[in-house]
Amino acid sequence: MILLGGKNATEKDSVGAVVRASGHATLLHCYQCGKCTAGCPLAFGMDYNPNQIIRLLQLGRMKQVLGSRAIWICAGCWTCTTRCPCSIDIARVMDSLRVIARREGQTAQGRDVASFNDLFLQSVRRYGRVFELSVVLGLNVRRRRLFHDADLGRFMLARGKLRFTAEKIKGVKEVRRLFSRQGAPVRTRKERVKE
Amino acid sequence: MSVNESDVVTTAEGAAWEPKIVAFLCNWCSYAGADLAGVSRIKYPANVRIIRVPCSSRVNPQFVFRAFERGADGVLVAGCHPGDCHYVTGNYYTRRRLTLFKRLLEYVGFEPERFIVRWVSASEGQRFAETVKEMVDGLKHLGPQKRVSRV
Amino acid sequence: MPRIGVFVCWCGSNIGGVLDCPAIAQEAASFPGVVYSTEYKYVCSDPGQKLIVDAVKEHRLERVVVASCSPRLHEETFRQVLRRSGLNPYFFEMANLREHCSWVHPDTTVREQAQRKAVDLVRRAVAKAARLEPLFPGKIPVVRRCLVIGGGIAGIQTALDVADAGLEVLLVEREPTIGGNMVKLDKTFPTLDCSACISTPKMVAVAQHPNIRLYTYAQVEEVTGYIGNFKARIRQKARYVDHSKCNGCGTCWTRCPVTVPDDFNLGLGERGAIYIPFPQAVPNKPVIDLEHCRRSTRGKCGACAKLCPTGAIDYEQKDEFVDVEVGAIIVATGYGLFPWEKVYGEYGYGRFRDVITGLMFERMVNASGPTGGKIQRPSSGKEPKTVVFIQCVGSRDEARGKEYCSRFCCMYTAKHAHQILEKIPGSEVYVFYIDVRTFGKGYEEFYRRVRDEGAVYIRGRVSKVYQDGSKLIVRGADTLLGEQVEIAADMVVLATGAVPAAGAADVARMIGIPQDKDGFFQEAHPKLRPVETHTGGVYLAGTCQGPKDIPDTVSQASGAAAKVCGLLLRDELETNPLVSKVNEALCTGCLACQPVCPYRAIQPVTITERLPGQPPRERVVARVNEGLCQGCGACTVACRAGAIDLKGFTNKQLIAEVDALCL
Amino acid sequence: MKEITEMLQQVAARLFNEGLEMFIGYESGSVPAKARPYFAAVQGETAALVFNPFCEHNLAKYLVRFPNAKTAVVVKGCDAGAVERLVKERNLDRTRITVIGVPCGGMLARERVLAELPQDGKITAITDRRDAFVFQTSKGEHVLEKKAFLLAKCLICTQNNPTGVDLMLGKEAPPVGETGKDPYARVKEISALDPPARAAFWDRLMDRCLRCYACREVCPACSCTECCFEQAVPGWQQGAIWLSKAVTLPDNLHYHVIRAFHVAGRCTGCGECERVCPVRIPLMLLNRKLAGDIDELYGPTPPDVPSVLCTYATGDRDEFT
Amino acid sequence: MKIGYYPGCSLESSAKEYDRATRLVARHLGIQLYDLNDWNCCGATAAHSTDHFLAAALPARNLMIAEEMGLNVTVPCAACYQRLRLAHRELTENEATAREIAELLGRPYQGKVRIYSLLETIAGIGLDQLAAQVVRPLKELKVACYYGCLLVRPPGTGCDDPENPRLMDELLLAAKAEVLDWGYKNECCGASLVFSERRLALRLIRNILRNAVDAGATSIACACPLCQTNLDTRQGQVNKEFGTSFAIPIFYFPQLLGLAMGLYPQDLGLGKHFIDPQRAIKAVGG
Repeated sequence: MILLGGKNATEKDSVGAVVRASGHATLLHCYQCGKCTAGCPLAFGMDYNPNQIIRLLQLGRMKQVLGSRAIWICAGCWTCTTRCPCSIDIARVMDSLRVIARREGQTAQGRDVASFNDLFLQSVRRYGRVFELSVVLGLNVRRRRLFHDADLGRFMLARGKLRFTAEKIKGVKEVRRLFSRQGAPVRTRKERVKE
Repeated sequence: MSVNESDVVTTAEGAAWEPKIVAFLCNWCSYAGADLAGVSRIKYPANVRIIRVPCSSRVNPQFVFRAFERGADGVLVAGCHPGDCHYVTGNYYTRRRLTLFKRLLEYVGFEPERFIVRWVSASEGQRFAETVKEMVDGLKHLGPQKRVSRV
Repeated sequence: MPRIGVFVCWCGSNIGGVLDCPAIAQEAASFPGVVYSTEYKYVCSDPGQKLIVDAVKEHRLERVVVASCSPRLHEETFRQVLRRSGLNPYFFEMANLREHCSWVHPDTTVREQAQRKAVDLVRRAVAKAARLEPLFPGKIPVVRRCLVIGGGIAGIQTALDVADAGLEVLLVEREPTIGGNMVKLDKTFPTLDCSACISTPKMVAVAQHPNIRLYTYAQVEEVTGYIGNFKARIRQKARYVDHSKCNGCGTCWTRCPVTVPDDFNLGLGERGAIYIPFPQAVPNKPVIDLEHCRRSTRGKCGACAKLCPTGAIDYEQKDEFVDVEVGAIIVATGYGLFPWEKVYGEYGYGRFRDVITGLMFERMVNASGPTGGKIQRPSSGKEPKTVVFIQCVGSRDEARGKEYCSRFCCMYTAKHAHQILEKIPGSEVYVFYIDVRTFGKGYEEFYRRVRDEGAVYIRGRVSKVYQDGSKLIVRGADTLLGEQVEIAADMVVLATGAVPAAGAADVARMIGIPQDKDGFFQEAHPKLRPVETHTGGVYLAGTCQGPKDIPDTVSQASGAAAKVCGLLLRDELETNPLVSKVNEALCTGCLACQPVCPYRAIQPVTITERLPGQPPRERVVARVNEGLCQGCGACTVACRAGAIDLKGFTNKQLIAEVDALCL
Repeated sequence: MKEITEMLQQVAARLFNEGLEMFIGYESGSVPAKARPYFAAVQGETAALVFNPFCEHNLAKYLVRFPNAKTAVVVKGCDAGAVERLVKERNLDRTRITVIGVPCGGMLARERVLAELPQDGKITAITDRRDAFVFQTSKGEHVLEKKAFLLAKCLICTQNNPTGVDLMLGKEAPPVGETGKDPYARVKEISALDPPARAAFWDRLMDRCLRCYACREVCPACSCTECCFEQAVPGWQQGAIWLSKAVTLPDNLHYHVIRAFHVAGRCTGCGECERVCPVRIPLMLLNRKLAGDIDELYGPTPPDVPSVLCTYATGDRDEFT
Repeated sequence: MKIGYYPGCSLESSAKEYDRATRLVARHLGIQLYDLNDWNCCGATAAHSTDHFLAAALPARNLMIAEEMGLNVTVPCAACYQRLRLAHRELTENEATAREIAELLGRPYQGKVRIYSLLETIAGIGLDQLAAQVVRPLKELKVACYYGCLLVRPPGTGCDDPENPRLMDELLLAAKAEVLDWGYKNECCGASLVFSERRLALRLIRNILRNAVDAGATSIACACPLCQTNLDTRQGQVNKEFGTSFAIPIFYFPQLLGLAMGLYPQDLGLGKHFIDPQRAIKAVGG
């Protein structure tokens, strides 16, 4: 049961954050035509269809949205954004929702996605470029399934496609500076301790 | 209804007997529907002879009886579907009149297939053709109407 | 027996490719009355037509039969040929050899049958031709005056248009002022211009127009006659105020000691027993509501009479009748609102004061309305913070309401949502809808704008509204999410659908125009004759024909006006000669024919019969008004004696046709 | 019976005093157990008026013959509708007519009565005893059970007390018709036959029609000034010739079917057509068939409508789709 | 033609052959690629899913480098391409973000750099020019050109029509390949999910492969290292998951152009594919 009206509408404010983060005031334009869902390659794996995510946002159902699996399933293919008749950048809304969910620690439904993103960015932060092997292995370690995709690993290795050493760029300090901003997502252990 | 070889009635001259149908069609719907059958080249048996009336409510039951007396084997009256009458209400009267008249004709011994009333709109060329086909089949099955025919 | 000429047309190969046209022509030559018979490639072509003209002259033909295509196609063409040949155009009959024969029986296997059929069809045409009579369209003079029934925006627009064309207009309105529903509205969607600001100038224009005679507080009680020549009786209800003396100073209505709920404001405000409905009323002169007037309820008061500086108050005034003659009638009786209180118990049957209708909201939000434009809960007078709109109340509800869509509710609801969000900061607006229909120019954009402003649209129908303390709990569902929704609201506004105005059935009966299944007046054709009725000279404008918004209403009103101008700017009308006629000698006056006529063309008249050897005797017979008759012939069958016959389709002709076909 | 007769004579006398010009009633026939229409034009002729169970004629149609006279007419329950029908269709000026109602205990089938009564007995008095008529004859008293001696139409009668009359004589009569008797029983039997058998049934009857038009003349619903089947219009303005006057089976059938159709919904059920038919064609079988269908399909017709065929309902049963 | 070259992380490791083929073909066509000095990772999906600022800031540094070098940039990786284009837009449209990045990096971005996909860069020399270089027409090659998501979406940053991209088709037509019209050329392959939600991603891959095969393709051409790796290396897993038997070689389009221009398959890195492209190459006489 969705309760609305008066004090029931408090969640509505946090939706404003999504709207602002998505750089759009157009969420309210959505008239629920469903074209985003119709074209979504991953709708089959979602608990709420993309149009329902927008609908829930219109009704101010932020908790429900952040707790959904759909926002993590979104692969960011931009099909929805491309075709939306109301010019809503749904893909970016999904991005924003992931950002907020991560900030608020609501990543239960998208643990692996969030982990992957963290590992990826940590790698970038450390080296300036991504060190694929460390990201993949890191993910496997976190998920306690060391030999996941091991077949591919072997193949890559055989073709000389995997690097074993990370290449640190010269300007890595500059890159780290980009990460140093207040509220930035990836912290070194040191920084975390400091906080 | 199909016709078996043995059902085919032959006339004195030996030619296969063909039923003769007089059809009263209202100008706005059914006559136009028959025109549409023509425009659409929908084939139907050549047994029907059409008389144009402005409205099915112009059809006096006496015309029907007259046709039978003159040797018609079947009579068809067709008008706009109830509610669609060009003259607003005409076919509602037709419906009452001809419902009673048809029941009366059957009561005095006419077979139901002899007298048919159908609603055929201007867009129902196919329905008109099918109605004629059905009637011809039915009448072939019954044979010639000789009871009140004076010919 | 008249001299008949038969012309068989090949229509190229359309007929000639299937039927043996020369053989048909040859056989036709032997039919009774036929003195000339020929065939030609294309009879409808110029040389073909000339062939007829020449043959008429050469063979002194008196009747012409063309055996070609459908009369629905070329009957008129050939009638003109006869006219050119100097014959009465109705001395013409067609046999339909193309649509009814060659095109449907093209196969060689049935060629012989088709040929026989074609000959039968020509014989039928000849038999009818032999019995044709000359027919002459009648001429009827036209009264250059138009009656407009209803003084809403439709009636106003149509009256102004007709009057501007130089024709006289009588505008009859049953309320004390013209303006109708539109003048009650606050703003109009999607432009948000003030409804009164754009309609009151038109009302004033009506009052001042030299060609318009305005009857307010009046009703048309009787209509007789036919296109070009209607007679109408107008009842001028007693106002108890002599408008010829009243100068509209307003002393009386500001000092009346009585207060009654004000129907113009749908009970949201009050007025006196002597009142004008609203400040810009036209005419701006009061009427007395005698039912509530203290002088009539308690026998003493007379305050208004004492105060009136011009002595205009006349408690003894009586209803008066005005008989008028008009050439055309435009019906613009408008709409009423669906009586939701009688039907929707789940919305409270009108028990909850904070459940109001859209029209009440219009009055409430109107600066000149009872709250001075302040949106407030009727129960407490406080400003509502959460407002729920429920669309399709009465509309799109086959079970208890109306099957149809009322068309304008989506948009007025969007407008209301906008007004709430604009006037009440921090307010929440929820709109329950089934579909949102924004068909007009700028409408979708407006709808989008309202959503941008924060109106939350919820797809689903509200199932129940109930009072919970000071709140109204609205229980609905979001069908897009598949979840139930419950809203604690301060006010609920129902988008009640449109129904025909009260009394529409009486108007229909009085004028003799049919109503559709929902009681709206039936247009002659839904696409191609939307402002005409089946009765000649009677036209429709506005919502009396079906729900529509203001732009559509005004367009239709102008359309009806154009039709009336086209009719009345002629000197006389030509009547269709294919009409019924009564043989008074045979008519017994049973009048079985009268009720079956959809056009009320048959009326009883008393004639004096002078039979040889008997004293003159008065008796009643039926008479057909040729101006009204449309020639359906339903009456001819109702007449057992055969006294009433249809010209062009006479009993004699039809019997001859039956006989000829069966030969 | 005697008191009604006396009342009739008194009323007639009074009416003549009040300016009546014609009184249509019954007198005794020239043979036993028979009555016949009686036209009293002056005061002195009223003594011949009678009423007894042989007054089966419906006198209403005679009114049409006196369009300009102040006329009184005697009606039984089954005749009253005829006056109403004629007035409704403007054949009569109701203001000139005084309708005098008599209570009816049923009419007797003359042949059966004669067979029951002694050959040479003269009927001196008839008394209605609800279930039977008691005949006093010169040879004694005879009780004739109504169930056995009434006319068939009286056995299915539902209205033996006239309505809409100006003057009602005597007490209201108790019901005559047998309860539970289906008026359409015979119609249903015929309908149950197959078409050829039905055709044979009717052909046998219609074949003997003489086209004497008695059925039409007596019928209160057949009120056309000129019947469509007999229009005598000069040649040059001749309208339609609907039907040949030849007495052939097709023409006879045409005549009777169309006549039945013309009176459909207007037939008052008086049964006079059948009574006057010289060749005993059971014409009421046609009228009753239509009455049954009308009842089944359309129910009662509103009183302000001329007939069932002059109105419609959009929801009428549609057997033609 | 001189142009800055931003290979991106993948082309350094898992998509080495793409890098090699690109450089060879560019040289052959007279396009001089200048690697951006000390470029960094664009942040890819991880950045924009995690922090909007980083998503703009990481590519910004690369754009500044290009601007300093006075070059426009060509990007072979679709993901990098989209990130760079979006960052460019963010930096030129959102003043606050631009200022913040400039402060952190100590220099501003002027917005002079134009970012091109490799497709655009190669097409930029002219299809006639390209056709003139073809010595070994790819006549027998039935190829489905696969664009995926990020090259063409969102509209405004894409390099071609988002619903019916044609650039790669045109290039391969110039190389006389038989280019097929098919429905999945712009569908998502799920690369960003393949590590975290593999089963979902495999289904997307299966759909694309099936549609290509149904259209009659014997090979697929890509312009993205993520797409290629995903479609190529995951075929085994797809077959296992869905009981299919796909074995369709997935080329980088410069590999095919290189073949057509007579370059050695080995040099083009054709030996590094999971699905052996031998049959397809033989068919074109390579």
